Amino acid sequence: QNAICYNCPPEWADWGTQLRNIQEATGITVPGDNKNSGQALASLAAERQNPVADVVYYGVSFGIQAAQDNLVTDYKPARWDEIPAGLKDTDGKWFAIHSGTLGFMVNVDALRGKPVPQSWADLLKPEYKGMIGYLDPASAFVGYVGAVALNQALGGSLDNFDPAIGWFQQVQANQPIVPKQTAYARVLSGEIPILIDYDFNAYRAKYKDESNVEFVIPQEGTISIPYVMSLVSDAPHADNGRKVLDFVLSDQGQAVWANAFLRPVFASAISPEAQSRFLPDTEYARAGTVDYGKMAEAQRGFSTRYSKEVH
Amino acid sequence: MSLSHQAHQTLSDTRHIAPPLDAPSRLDAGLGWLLTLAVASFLIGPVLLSVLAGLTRNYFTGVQSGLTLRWIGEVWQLYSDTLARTGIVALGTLLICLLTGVPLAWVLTLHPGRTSRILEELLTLPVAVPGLATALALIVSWGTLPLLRSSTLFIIIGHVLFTLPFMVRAARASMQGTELIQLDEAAATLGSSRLKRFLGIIVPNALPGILAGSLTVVTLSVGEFNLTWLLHTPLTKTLPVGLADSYASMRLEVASAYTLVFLLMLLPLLVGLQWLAARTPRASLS
Amino acid sequence: MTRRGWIWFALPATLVFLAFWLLPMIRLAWLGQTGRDGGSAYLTVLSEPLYWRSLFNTVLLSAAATLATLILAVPVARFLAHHREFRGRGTLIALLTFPLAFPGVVVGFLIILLAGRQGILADLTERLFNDPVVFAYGMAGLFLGYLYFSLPRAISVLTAAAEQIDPALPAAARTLGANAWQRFAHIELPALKPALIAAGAMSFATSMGAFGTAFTLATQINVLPLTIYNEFTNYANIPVAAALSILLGLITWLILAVAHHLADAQQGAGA
Amino acid sequence: MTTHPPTSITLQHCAKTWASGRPALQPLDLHIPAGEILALLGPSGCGKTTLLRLIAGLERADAGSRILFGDRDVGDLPAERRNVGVVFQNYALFPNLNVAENIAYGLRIRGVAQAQQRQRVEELLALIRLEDMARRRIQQLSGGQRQRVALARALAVTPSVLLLDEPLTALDAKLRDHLQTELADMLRTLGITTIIVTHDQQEAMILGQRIAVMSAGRIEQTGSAQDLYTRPESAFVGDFLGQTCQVRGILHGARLQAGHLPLRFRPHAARLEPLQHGDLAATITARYFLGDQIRYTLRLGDGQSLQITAPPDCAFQAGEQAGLRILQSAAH
Amino acid sequence: MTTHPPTSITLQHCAKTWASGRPALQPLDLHIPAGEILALLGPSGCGKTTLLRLIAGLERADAGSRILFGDRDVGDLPAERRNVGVVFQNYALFPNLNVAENIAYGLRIRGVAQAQQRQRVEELLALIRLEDMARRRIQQLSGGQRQRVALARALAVTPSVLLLDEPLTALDAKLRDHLQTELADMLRTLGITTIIVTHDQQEAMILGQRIAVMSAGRIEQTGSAQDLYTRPESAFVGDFLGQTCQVRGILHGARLQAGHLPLRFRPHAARLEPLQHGDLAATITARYFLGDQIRYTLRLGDGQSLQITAPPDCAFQAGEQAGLRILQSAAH
Ligand SMILES: Nc1ncnc2c1ncn2[C@@H]1O[C@H](COP(=O)(O)OP(=O)(O)OP(=O)(O)O)[C@@H](O)[C@H]1O
Ligand SMILES: Nc1ncnc2c1ncn2[C@@H]1O[C@H](COP(=O)(O)OP(=O)(O)OP(=O)(O)O)[C@@H](O)[C@H]1O
Ligand SMILES: [Mg+2]
Ligand SMILES: [Mg+2]
Repeated sequence: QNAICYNCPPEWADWGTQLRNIQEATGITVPGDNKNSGQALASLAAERQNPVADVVYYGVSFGIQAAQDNLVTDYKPARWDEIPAGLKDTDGKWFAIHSGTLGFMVNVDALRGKPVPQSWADLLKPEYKGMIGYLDPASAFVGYVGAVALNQALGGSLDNFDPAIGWFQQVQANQPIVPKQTAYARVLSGEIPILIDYDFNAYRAKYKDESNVEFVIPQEGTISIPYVMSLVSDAPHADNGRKVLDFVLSDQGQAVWANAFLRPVFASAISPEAQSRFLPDTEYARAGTVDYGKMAEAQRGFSTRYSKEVH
Repeated sequence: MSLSHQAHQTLSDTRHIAPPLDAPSRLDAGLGWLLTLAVASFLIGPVLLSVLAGLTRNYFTGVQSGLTLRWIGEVWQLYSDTLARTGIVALGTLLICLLTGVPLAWVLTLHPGRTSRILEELLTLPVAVPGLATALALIVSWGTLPLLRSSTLFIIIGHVLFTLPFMVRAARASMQGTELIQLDEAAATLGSSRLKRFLGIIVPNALPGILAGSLTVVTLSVGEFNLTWLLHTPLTKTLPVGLADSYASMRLEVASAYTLVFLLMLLPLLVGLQWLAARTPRASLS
Repeated sequence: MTRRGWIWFALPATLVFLAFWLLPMIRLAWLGQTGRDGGSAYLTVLSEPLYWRSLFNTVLLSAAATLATLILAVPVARFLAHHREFRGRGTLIALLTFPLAFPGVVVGFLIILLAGRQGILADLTERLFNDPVVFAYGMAGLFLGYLYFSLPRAISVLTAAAEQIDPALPAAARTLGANAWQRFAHIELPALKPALIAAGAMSFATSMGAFGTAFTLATQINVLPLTIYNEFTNYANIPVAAALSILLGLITWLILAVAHHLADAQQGAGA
Repeated sequence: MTTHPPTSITLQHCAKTWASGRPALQPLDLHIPAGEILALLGPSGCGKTTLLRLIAGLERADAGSRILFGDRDVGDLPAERRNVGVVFQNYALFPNLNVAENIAYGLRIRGVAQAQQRQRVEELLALIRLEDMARRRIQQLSGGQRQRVALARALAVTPSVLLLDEPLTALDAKLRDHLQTELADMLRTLGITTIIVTHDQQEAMILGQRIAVMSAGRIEQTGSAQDLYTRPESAFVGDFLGQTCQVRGILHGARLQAGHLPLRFRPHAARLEPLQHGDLAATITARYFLGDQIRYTLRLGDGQSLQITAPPDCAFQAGEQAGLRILQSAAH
Repeated sequence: MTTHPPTSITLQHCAKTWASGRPALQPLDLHIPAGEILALLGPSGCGKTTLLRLIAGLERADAGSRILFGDRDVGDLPAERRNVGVVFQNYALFPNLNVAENIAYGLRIRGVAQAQQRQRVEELLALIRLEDMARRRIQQLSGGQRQRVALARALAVTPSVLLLDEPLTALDAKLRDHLQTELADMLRTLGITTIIVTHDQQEAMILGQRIAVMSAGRIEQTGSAQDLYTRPESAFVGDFLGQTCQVRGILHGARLQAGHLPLRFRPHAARLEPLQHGDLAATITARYFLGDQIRYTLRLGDGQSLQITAPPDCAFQAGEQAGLRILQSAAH
């Protein structure tokens, strides 16, 4: 009994526990998969004739893209109606399962006494030279989210990426490390003291891995991003896939996300204990949303521009 | 030729015998020695670091945090399936390489003409051309076949393309020259059929090369990443793919421990290759 | 007459190669012809400075790494060839060739351990100068990585070649009055030339295609393999990925062909 | 020892052209009576090995050629079905098999019973006097021992024809000298129709009952050693079978007179006499003592230079004048 | 051609021990007068090359050894400062340089002006008669041509001593025969003190004005070819310089009588006579006609077997009985 999920990395968002729960509850084995959202989408496109995957997990804009390209098919799981509008495709080609907020994940020890940066502007200070990392905005989805968040915060819009591009050009002076894939472990090891990343990663480092890691929501603001799942068109094990999708939306499934410091799509799943570990809501007030459909459309243009103008 | 072998027993020489006058000068030997050591430490230093990191409780704090096998245990738990799969892929690759490569090597030896040169040149293209391109080509043309794409065989095919030239070259090295051809002819005049000659005379006498080729094939397959990274599916992860995963998402210690496991897997292969390399000149046909 | 009938033995390998490499490659080349927006992806690739820069980086880096590899490998090979019997020689050679089989990802990881932020080098310089030296993630790190996987192969090829040099040649030069440097420059180096070309070609080709190392080092420089990977995985832009792959393959193959031609010319003079 | 009754070999209009179009053998006819030992002698590259390979079936002759063993046309049979015994120049012994296994190989292939194989191998080991080396690896044999094992392997299958390609060339001079007569004895005892290829005239003379001299893909002359040496039909044969000297002169009875005809003779067919006794006056420019003979370099009155040999007791020294006398001219 | 006045070579108590402790040369003394050509003859592995390398400065002699060129002690000079010309066994021509560049190499190293280099190379090319091959690559030369280029390269720097290590061994028999006398002539014209290493007795006899026979790191005997052949001081020297036969018998004056002493003689020092004229009755078991001689295998009455040679006109056939007469015994 298998189901293949693209981009369900055991080390990200605690998919490891989730996959284990799925196995226990449904008997379906889902192997972990370390793609990122973009890779998952690309693989679906490459395998259109002969899909390998049954379900896929990715950032919302990839879901929109996949739906447009007909790589995924509609499925409305049991609790479909409870999902807030705007966090699901009307046909059911994608729907959110949880979301995360972008900010700074800071390994305080690795700062070697320097203050914890509080704003996008702080990161441009020379004292953080060699300490900043962000995922490649031109290729990794998290990187793109960072760019959008920063752009919004600095007064840009999805039609105008000038502020973000300007910031990236300036930050080059600080010689950032730009990995192509998750770099969670590198923050922990201190290799990247400051990483632009999601809150849940930072909390995981802080509470699960017990490192001296802080999460910072920058003063200028940021955005939250829903992560969504879809059933792949012509999935080889479509039935198993549906069961998996049902499960991640179940109370049991949603609780896993909350315990992994993500905001589950059903807020009721958050236990008070889990809630206490998040930054206070006043901080989260600075996290906005954007038009995810438009964000998806703008990605390619931004990537091209970034590749051309930032080095 | 006896003019020649000016070996230099000088290093271990304690007897009072003058060094040969045509020995390389002290300076030459000294500099060479230093540089060789420097290069060796560049190559081996990081390996040692990695081994150490894989056994250290907390590499960030250093060795004083104590040594542990915990990380290796964790690797075993998380990635033991990749170890087994890597073994299967390597053996499958080897089998196909043996069945196709050795006969081909023999034909190329017999017909050392233009066509053979072109064929051999073509065959080495998957090595010369970056693995990504080969993998892409495989995916776009054979990836559409149901079952094949998600099976281990798909990865084996990729590995065969990449390792076959090495098998052919190594086997040919043992067949080179006219000696084996003459053995074949001798066997023919004694009444032996083609298949019997191939199995009874050619293969046994090309064995050193075939062995060396086999070890090379297995070694390359075990370490292959460029192709595998694109060819694998979540169900067909091999060791290097797992390594890349762990480098990205695991603690440094776990990644190091995983590397350590990989090195342990490679070690017997490399030792075998060394041993063969040292032996082959003597094992060559007389 | 005895040879003709063997031809069938070549069939399995030839079929495997045709079916799984040549035809797919042709297919891939054809895909590059059918761009996303209707136009040929080859045109897109050729008209886009981004790709040119990526190509330029790749070639430059590979060439530099190759050159450095040869410069380091020659003295090592000479040393090993001149000293055939000393205790620990086998171990030394094993150490020098052990990394031969490391995949690019491992090499990348090792370079991070060496020159990354947590690397031994950073640690040392931090302690000594209070200013950690870190260069794993840039051009320098990639260069080091390429050097790392090229050296073992170059050393084994060159050592074999150096051992092949007839010791009577330098001895003859000696009786004619040549000093150590003259013997090296006039006799040894020319004798090593074919091996230098072969080792250089090998190092260059591997560097051109090296994906794992760059992937792990997460470097900011775009080398062509990474560009291809990005096109394929992040944008699912298969035509451009195909076109770039074909381009990279062609260039690598071309440079190798030139090198082989040079080596053959050398050999030809020798035959 | 079981042997077949010997077969004659007949080549009719036998030719070979390489794929490149270059001819290796001109159409040639050759008949070797059953049981004869023929030595094929010729310079390197003249096509000796090629001819042998045609007979063995390792190479296919041009269309129109006929190769008969007795009166059976074998031209279309591949090597594995001709039943020829071949001893290759470098012996081509199988290094993965030991001495006994090498000898038994042909029998094994033919599915001969184990016991019979063993018996036959023992017979052959006795013949080549290597009884106690049955289990030796090939690499542990000396050159001469290998040569004999190769012969035994070829004989094991009781071939109708035995072909030897330069069987002694791979050995060093002293050993070669010794084995020549030994091999000659053994072959004469066996009585199989045999062809021995060689480029060494002494070897041909010792081993061959008859000699065929080849040159550039052609058979120049066939006959006994003495025939060929004393009555060569061409300058090529004469030169190839031994040194020849040449002076311009005419032989009148036993006396030489200065003249313009080139006169050819063997170096030992000349004699140095005191000046007044010789036919031609010669200055000795060099004298090399070689043990069993002395080699003289002479300059004749008209400036011609030549080398002759004399018995080791010849006392003429370099710088002296002597009379040259030619005892017998080579008839060509 | 510029040449230095020749230098004598003197070895005093010259020995060589390998690092392993194995002796290569026992302490030996040898004097080669200025201008002499000495042939160093001995079986493989006896230390000939080692001795040559000591003199060339490529190997260092054991402490206490002295090597003098004239009266200058060169023992501590490295090869590049001894000014010796060496022709290596396989010539060791530089494959990356053409013929002219090879010959000029020593001059180039010495910084001789281009024009002078060119002139000297031309002189030498003329000497070795390869004027039109100056631009050829080494790989395009035949063995004999290579040998001459190697000689020219060694001569270019006007060495005080010329050392040749088996200069003809790499060539095939016919060519070797031809070049032996040519090289001998050339060396005698040059007048340089020369040592030629060889393991071929004919080569030593033709090339050397004097021969030193070596065995196992020792010089056994030194003398002219005729001396060594006819008056060997040891069985080794006698055997090494030519075939010997042995019968049990005693020579009384010129007559042989059956006896128990082993009597040794050269194969050509025996003669076959009609049975009643010979000293010992012999059965001819085989007769091989070899052109300039006939080889007979004989069996004597007591079962001894031996091979002798006879002139080509000897008429005894295999199977016949003859009388064996020994003309002269080898005196050892
Ligand atoms: N397979 C081949 N294809 C083309 N030419 C060949 C082939 N084999 C031999 N030759 C050429 O044919 C000629 C005759 O070759 P062959 O081997 O019969 O000579 P040979 O008399 O045996 O000489 P050797 O004494 O050197 O062995 C030579 O010029 C050789 O180069
Ligand atoms: N560098 C060396 N170290 C140790 N032993 C050596 C060395 N070179 C030669 N020998 C040994 O010393 C002995 C004499 O060698 P040498 O080369 O002088 O012999 P040779 O008379 O020239 O023989 P050949 O005729 O085979 O060339 C041989 O037994 C040889 O194996
Ligand atoms: Mg031949
Ligand atoms: Mg020698």
